[in-house]
Amino acid sequence: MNRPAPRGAVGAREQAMLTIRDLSVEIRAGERTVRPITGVDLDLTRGETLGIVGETGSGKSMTGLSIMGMLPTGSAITSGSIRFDGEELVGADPRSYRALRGRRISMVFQDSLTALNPTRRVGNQVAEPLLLHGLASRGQALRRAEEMLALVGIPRPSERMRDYPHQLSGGMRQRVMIAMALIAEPDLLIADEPTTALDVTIQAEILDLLGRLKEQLGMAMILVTHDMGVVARHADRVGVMYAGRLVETGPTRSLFRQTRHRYTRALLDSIPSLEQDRGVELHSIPGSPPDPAESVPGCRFAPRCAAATERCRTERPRLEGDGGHVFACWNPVTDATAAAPGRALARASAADASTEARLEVVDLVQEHPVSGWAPKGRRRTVKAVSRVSFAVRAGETLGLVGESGCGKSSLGRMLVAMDRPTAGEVRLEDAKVSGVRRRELAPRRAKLQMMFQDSGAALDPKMTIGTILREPLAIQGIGTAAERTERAIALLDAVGLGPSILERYPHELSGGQRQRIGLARALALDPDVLVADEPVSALDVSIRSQVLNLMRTQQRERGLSSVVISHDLAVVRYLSDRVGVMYLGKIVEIGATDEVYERPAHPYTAGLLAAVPVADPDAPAPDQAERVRGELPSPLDPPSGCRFRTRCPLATELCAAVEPVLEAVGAAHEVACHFPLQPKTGDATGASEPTPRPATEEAA
Amino acid sequence: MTTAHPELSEKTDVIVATATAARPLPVRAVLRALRRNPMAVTGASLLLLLALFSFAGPLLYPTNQTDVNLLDALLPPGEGYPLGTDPNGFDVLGRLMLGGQVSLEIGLLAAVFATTLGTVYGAVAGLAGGVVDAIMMRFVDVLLAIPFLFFVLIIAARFTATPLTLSLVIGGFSWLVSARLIRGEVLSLRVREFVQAARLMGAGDQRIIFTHLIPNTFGVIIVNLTFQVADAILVIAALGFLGFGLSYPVTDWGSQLSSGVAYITAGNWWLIYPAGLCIVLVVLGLNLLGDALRDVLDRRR
Amino acid sequence: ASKVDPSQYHTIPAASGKAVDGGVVTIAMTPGLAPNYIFPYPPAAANGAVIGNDLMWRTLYRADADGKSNADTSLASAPAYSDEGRTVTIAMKKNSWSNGKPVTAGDVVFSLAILKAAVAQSAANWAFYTPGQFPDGVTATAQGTDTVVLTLEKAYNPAYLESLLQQLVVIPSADWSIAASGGPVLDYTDPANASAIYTFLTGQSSDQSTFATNPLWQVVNGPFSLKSFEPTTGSFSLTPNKAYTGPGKHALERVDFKAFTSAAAIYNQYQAGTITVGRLDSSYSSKIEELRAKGYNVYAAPAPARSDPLVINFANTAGGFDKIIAQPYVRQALQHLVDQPGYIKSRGVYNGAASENYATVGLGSVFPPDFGDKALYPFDPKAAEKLLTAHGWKVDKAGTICEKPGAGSDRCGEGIAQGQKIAFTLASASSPSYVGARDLAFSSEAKKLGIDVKVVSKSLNYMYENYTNPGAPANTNEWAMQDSGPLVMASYPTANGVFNTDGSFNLGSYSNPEADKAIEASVFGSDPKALSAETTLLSKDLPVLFLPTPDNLIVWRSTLSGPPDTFEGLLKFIYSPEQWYFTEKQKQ
Amino acid sequence: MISYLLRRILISLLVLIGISIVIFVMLHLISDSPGRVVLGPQASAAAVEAFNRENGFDRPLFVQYVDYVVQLLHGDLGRSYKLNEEVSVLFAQNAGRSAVLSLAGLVLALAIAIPLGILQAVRRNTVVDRAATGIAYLLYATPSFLVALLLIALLSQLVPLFPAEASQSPSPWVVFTDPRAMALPLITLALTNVVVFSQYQRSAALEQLGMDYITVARAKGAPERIVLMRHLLRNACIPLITLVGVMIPTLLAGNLIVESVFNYPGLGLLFLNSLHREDYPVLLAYTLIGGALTVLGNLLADLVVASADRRIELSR
Ligand SMILES: Nc1ncnc2c1ncn2[C@@H]1O[C@H](COP(=O)(O)OP(=O)(O)OP(=O)(O)O)[C@@H](O)[C@H]1O
Ligand SMILES: Nc1ncnc2c1ncn2[C@@H]1O[C@H](COP(=O)(O)OP(=O)(O)OP(=O)(O)O)[C@@H](O)[C@H]1O
Ligand SMILES: [Mg+2]
Ligand SMILES: [Mg+2]
Repeated sequence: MNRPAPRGAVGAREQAMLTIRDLSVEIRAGERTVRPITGVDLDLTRGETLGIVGETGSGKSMTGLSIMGMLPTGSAITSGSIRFDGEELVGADPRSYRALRGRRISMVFQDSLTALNPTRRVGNQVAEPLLLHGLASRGQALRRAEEMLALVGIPRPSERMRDYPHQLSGGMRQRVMIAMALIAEPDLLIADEPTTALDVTIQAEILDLLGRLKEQLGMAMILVTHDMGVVARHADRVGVMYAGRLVETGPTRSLFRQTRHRYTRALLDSIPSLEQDRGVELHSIPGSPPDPAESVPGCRFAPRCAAATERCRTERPRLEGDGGHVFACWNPVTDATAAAPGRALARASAADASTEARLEVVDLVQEHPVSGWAPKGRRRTVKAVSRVSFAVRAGETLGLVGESGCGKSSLGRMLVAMDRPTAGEVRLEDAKVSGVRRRELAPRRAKLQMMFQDSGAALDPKMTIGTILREPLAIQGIGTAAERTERAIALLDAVGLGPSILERYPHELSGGQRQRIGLARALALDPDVLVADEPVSALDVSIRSQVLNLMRTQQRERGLSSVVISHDLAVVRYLSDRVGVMYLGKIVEIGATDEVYERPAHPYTAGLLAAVPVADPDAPAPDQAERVRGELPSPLDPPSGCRFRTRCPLATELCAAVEPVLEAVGAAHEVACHFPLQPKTGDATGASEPTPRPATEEAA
Repeated sequence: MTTAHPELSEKTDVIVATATAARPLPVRAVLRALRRNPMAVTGASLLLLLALFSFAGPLLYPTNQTDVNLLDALLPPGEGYPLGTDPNGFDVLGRLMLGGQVSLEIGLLAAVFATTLGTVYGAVAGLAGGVVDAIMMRFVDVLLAIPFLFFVLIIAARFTATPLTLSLVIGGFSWLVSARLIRGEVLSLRVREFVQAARLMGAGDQRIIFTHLIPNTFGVIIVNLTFQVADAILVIAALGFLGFGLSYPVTDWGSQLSSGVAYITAGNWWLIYPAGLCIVLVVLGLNLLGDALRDVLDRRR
Repeated sequence: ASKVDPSQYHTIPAASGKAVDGGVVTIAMTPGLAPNYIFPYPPAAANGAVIGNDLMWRTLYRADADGKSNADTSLASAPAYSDEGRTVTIAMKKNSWSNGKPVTAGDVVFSLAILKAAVAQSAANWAFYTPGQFPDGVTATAQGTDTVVLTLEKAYNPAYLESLLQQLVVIPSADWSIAASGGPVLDYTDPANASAIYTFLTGQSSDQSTFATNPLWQVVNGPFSLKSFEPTTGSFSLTPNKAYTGPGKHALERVDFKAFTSAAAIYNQYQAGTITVGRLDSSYSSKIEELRAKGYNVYAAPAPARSDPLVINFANTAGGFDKIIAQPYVRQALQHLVDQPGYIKSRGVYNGAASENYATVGLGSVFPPDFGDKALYPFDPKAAEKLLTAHGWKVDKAGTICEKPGAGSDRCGEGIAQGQKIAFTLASASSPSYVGARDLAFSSEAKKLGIDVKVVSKSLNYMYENYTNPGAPANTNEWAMQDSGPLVMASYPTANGVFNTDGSFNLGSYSNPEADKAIEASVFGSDPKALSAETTLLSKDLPVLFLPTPDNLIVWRSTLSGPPDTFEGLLKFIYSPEQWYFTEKQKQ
Repeated sequence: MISYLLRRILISLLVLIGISIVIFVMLHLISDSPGRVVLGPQASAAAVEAFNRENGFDRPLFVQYVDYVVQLLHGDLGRSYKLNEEVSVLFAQNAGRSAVLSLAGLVLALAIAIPLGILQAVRRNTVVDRAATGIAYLLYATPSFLVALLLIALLSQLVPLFPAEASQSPSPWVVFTDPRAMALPLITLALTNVVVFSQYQRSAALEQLGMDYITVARAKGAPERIVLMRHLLRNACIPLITLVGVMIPTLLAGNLIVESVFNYPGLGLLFLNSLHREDYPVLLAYTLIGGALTVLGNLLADLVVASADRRIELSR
């Protein structure tokens, strides 16, 4: 094990199309020198998909940009080589590099809104690579672009050609990006987080599309992502990056099944998944990634690694291993050290069905008027929340999931009386808290608290943490100054932070720490109800589990009634006792978490679950028929009847005419569907198998 | 002990503590950052230099700026008069100091007036929102659309200019930009999550305004103030140049330059360029400082 | 800036050289005096500056620079007086309109009727009008075509009457007595008709674009008619009226009057050699040699009948100013603070190009005060201080105060309170630059005696509109003194209107019963000495403070020649280009 | 698009009405008795009163305002009694010259500023960029009249290349027919505007350069020239359009000063002369026109931006 790995062992296989050796990049910004990647080795063969995973800042994008020869100004490749088809790219002259770009190597970027030129028509942008490389005349190029748009699944491509990027939805834009990257039929496609900004449903479609096209065109692909699930399903081989280094790489199955690097292992363990035992605490990696400007002599992961030894801190491990599965770790994971199950969590006892509802929501409606002038009565409104009712018992956690824009946040804000509902009401322990005056609300104000998504924005940058934590007490006039400080220290302790942090300012904390402060503050007033809106979606994987665990502990210990909002089904599953699935302002399914996840009754829920990539290469490919297709209709005028019908494979005329209401399909499980996937309790006709109908690509 | 992970908390503390070893107060941090910024250093030195020149200069170089000296009028620079004399026989160097005092005072006063008015107006509009905001901002649009210099000129032509009235008039027209700026800032702050968090804790409007909104607009206000001073000095100069400046015994750089222009065909350069240079330097200094401040404050956001 | 020697430019070269025909004379008009009106009796509302004043329509009597009527250029011979001066008989000379009709006695009667209609509509419509005086109480009748008889209710001093007749522009009764274009000729002796005619003519004159084309305005009796007018700038061109019968050879092909916005612009054009004739103010006196080197003749002199007064506002009650200034000794003390020789010498004020003046009638008048050119109250701060201390003031640089209030020869004077300070505002015209400089010097001198004079720079128009007590009584307390540049008297320089108690030009509400009496004597009496007596009295009493009179520079191309008095006339804006000629052929 | 357009026009109209009110009020604060102003100091109080009565200046303010607006709608900007001319006629005579000068100065400034700003952005933090920024700071701090005076001293007196006075010809096209005489005014206008535009353009271009679509264009293999011309230029100019719209009052003020220094007979000089004459109808009419121009400019700028960048209509 101590023997340094021979160079050749890195799996330099035959007919490698792309070979990267010992690649290091430096970025100079003022006095700081950042080394975003150090000594990276990679290989890629024709037709292969290489997934690169890693947390934010680990150097994934830099690797991709190095291959493209498009590093940001101020950065330079300091060592190493990149060979593409036998040609050395490091130091290649700009002309020949340009001839390669867009024609033989293409790239798809993450943010499709800024990656498309806002002032040029989509068609022209897609056709541009052909023209730039002189591969076609203008007319031909445009025709080809239209074909390409059709190929990536854009309906009515000839009309879309003349659209501007902003006229397309996020998913459509991403497809345009792909069409643009592929129009010249490149040999290598680098897709840098092509789906991160998208909903799971659309992510699944896009990734499948990419896989299909790759096959069709016989390309190789580098798929950059931070989502272990995505690589598990879509990559042939996987490289794991940490702090600018490639720490482990190997065939997907081998990497997931025989994970060797401690970091990879920790990462996999800390991801909440749809299968894992909810009674067991998530593994979490302490601390946060190092500053890329600092050079560390040993293993960069050592400070956060439970198995780190002295050697790890002083000596840099090299990639070694065999069979194309190599890793850089002094104390690799063996079967013996593999995942010890996490600590079990005490099940909250308070949350049994007998307890009375603490928070009640009755027919809640929220409609935002569309900005702009219109005659009264004809004002168009965004139907963000439409007649939603549910209840949360003391000590119970309700999760809300759904695609972006389905009204989760709008609902959440009404629950804590931040926004007034358009209709309906929210009741806390039988007292109305929605739509009442500030004065009337005052005694119950403190009982309703919220934890925000971006705690960076939720903490006043001009206040110290101490002031921030004391503020709720000060507002409510609780205790003396000294008592408040005491309380603040206790809160910090509760969220796992030391009192030394009191004098700091928010910008001096890491994202994870800030999110804990956000939680601490929400708890400061001992609330009865805590709404957490996307509490971890801004956090990186390794930090996410720290916060999730903390939240769960606090929920249980304090007997809070909480509502957890997230578009991430796994997060909701991990935190909640019950879960509600929202679609276009409505709750379409609600029930005990295990019930809903194991036996989804609504086709939408099933589709969502099917779309979530599982971090297991052996997981069966999801049923294509269950997929939710197309895009979310506009909340300005939602479809009649069942709002999901436009995307539902089971929809009939009935769905358009009659709006389904929530009906029980189990003991603690309700669904609003005419053709539920589970038999309705006490309703014979509902249990009959609905006639499956072929799904159409095109949503009306 | 309710801590979830005692071992975890200690570790993270260590890591973060090394990353941000010092925890200075923002003001001091800003000052330190400014000291390292060449733009800020240049700007501040220029301002300091001109302020010293104007306010301390007369102590070192006293001149008679009240008694007209008919015989020594319009002398070129030379012995006894390092920068010559003006048509009234005043020593130009000494007069520059006097003009500097007035120009700087008016600039500052106008800027403070404009910024205060603008901040209050903008904050009220931003906080009120809805119809009130719309009406208030349309009013600002209206005034903003009217060429400001024209208005000031009409007023200056109509009423006798004194340093105080000039500051009020200039301030009275330049608050619009501040108002817009602060309103924008308040609007964006108002929906920022930390303000909502405070509301959630039951904070009233007063608390929101004074402990959250105002401290967070402070940077913008200061930066704006710097530019306002610079702009006010330019406006006074333009007014002076067009003949609507101050008159004896007070003077400002613009008026000095303006009275000098009448003698341009006579080649009396010392009546024009020294005053011009002073204006350029002080405005340059203010702009440099303002931009540097904005950079520094922006980076801290 | 070198000192100038005035003796260098006090003479006008005699007419010389052989006249060549043709050539265009370009005359620079005084900045800010762009004309905007053509009808020679502009209403007040038009703020009229008349185009080519005096060149298209001649007055009954035409004055020279010295104010005397010129027998050659006047339309009538000298008036004959009878009935103790209440009947004036005027014999018309033979002159004709440009359309061939003769200039008749009827035209004079018509002109007077129109003038009466004008002042009847608004007293402000004629600048020389004092209600109750000319043309009120004047009846004009035509006896035949050649004789006009004026019957006066009250006899005027003949010289005064003649100075008024010098303002009576004679206009064509045959062509202009209509009230609509192409309308019937009306009987203008009916005041209602006269009023309608006046309204019609002023209406016609409000459309600037038709000035050069309206056939009405082509009927002239002067040496020129309008060729073109540029409304934007006020520049215009004149062509000779071939039917003109007065003196002058009419050698020129065209006369262009060019408007300018600043003296500097005029000077630039001299440098470029694009103008032939024009005026510059005294601040350009140091440039005389340069101009001569460029081929210009330069003549400079103070304008006749011009004085530069520091107008005192006797009605200003702010800070008790009215009470203080009512004291003659205070005015004398203040006059002692005006350093006329110093201002003239200073490079920053007149740079040598000015003369001392201590009389209301200006320099070299034929009606001089009995003390001549002497300074009654010469620059003497000591004397000023003595006057103040002698009257119970405690003179202190930090602020002079009255110690002994009350009436009495050694007391401050009636109405002046104990501890009263002398502090007041002096409104100073923003241009030309010597105005500000001299006021500043005065203020500085006053400060040394503890008198606080606050100098405020204002535009001339602003002062005209806001700082005249009869016109704008509301602003009385805003100013205590004003220096709006020159005050120019008519050719019979009585202070009627200026310093009599009810005078329409009495800007500072000066009121002195003795002066009123003296003025009455010079206006209505027949004693030619009366005016000198009036001048003496006023100049001694200091209704204003006197400042030096600056020289005006007349600059013309040395290839242009003509009778010297036609160039001297330019000092008083009297243009006689019909008498000029080039001595060299002009390039086109 | 249509509804956006209508909304913008509606708001512009509102602002215009506001401007007319402000200016009307201003007119009345400044000279409460037009009769006195018109007839002059010698007119009797009765005559002034009669004048005010005849011209309706004694009616309630609101009625007068309605009248004023009706007049404005008929293109009647009032009458300059001092110049014996309709203000609209005065403007018609002068506006051409000013407009041509302003536009030429603006076009010249943009022609310099756009490439310069982009160059600075592309070569940011190099010597070129730093030098240009330094000069911009210096020029920005220099009042435009001082720039003009320095130009006269340098290019007219020291090295007599151009005349110190602008062309006095009444033709509006002198900028083209007599470029030598118009060189200094144009250079002054251009210089003072270039510094503002180029710095703005630089930061706009910098912001766009940081956008992914630029990276994408490079990733397509586009040479730098095409990246800049086809992708950057248009997007980086959009903020500048808005700026030009917003800067109209500043541009007018700049014109005022340049026309004053170079004695160029345009609207600016007319304004200044009227200021000295206290000719309020002209002053306020010009201010009104300036306001209207600004509103119109902003409207146009918004529409151009909206048509250049279709995202706008959605985001509002
Ligand atoms: N222009 C730049 N100047 C300085 N540092 C940079 C620059 N671009 C990237 N970096 C740094 O380089 C490191 C690697 O960045 P990179 O974008 O490759 O990360 P990544 O793995 O793609 O992260 P993400 O998941 O957030 O996209 C980061 O620490 C980042 O801060
Ligand atoms: N203030 C508002 N004005 C107008 N429309 C709004 C407003 N807030 C939200 N909406 C609209 O209401 C709908 C629901 O928004 P909401 O933020 O509740 O969704 P979400 O489920 O939280 O989405 P995400 O997952 O993206 O946060 C969206 O279409 C959104 O555009
Ligand atoms: Mg990245
Ligand atoms: Mg949300």
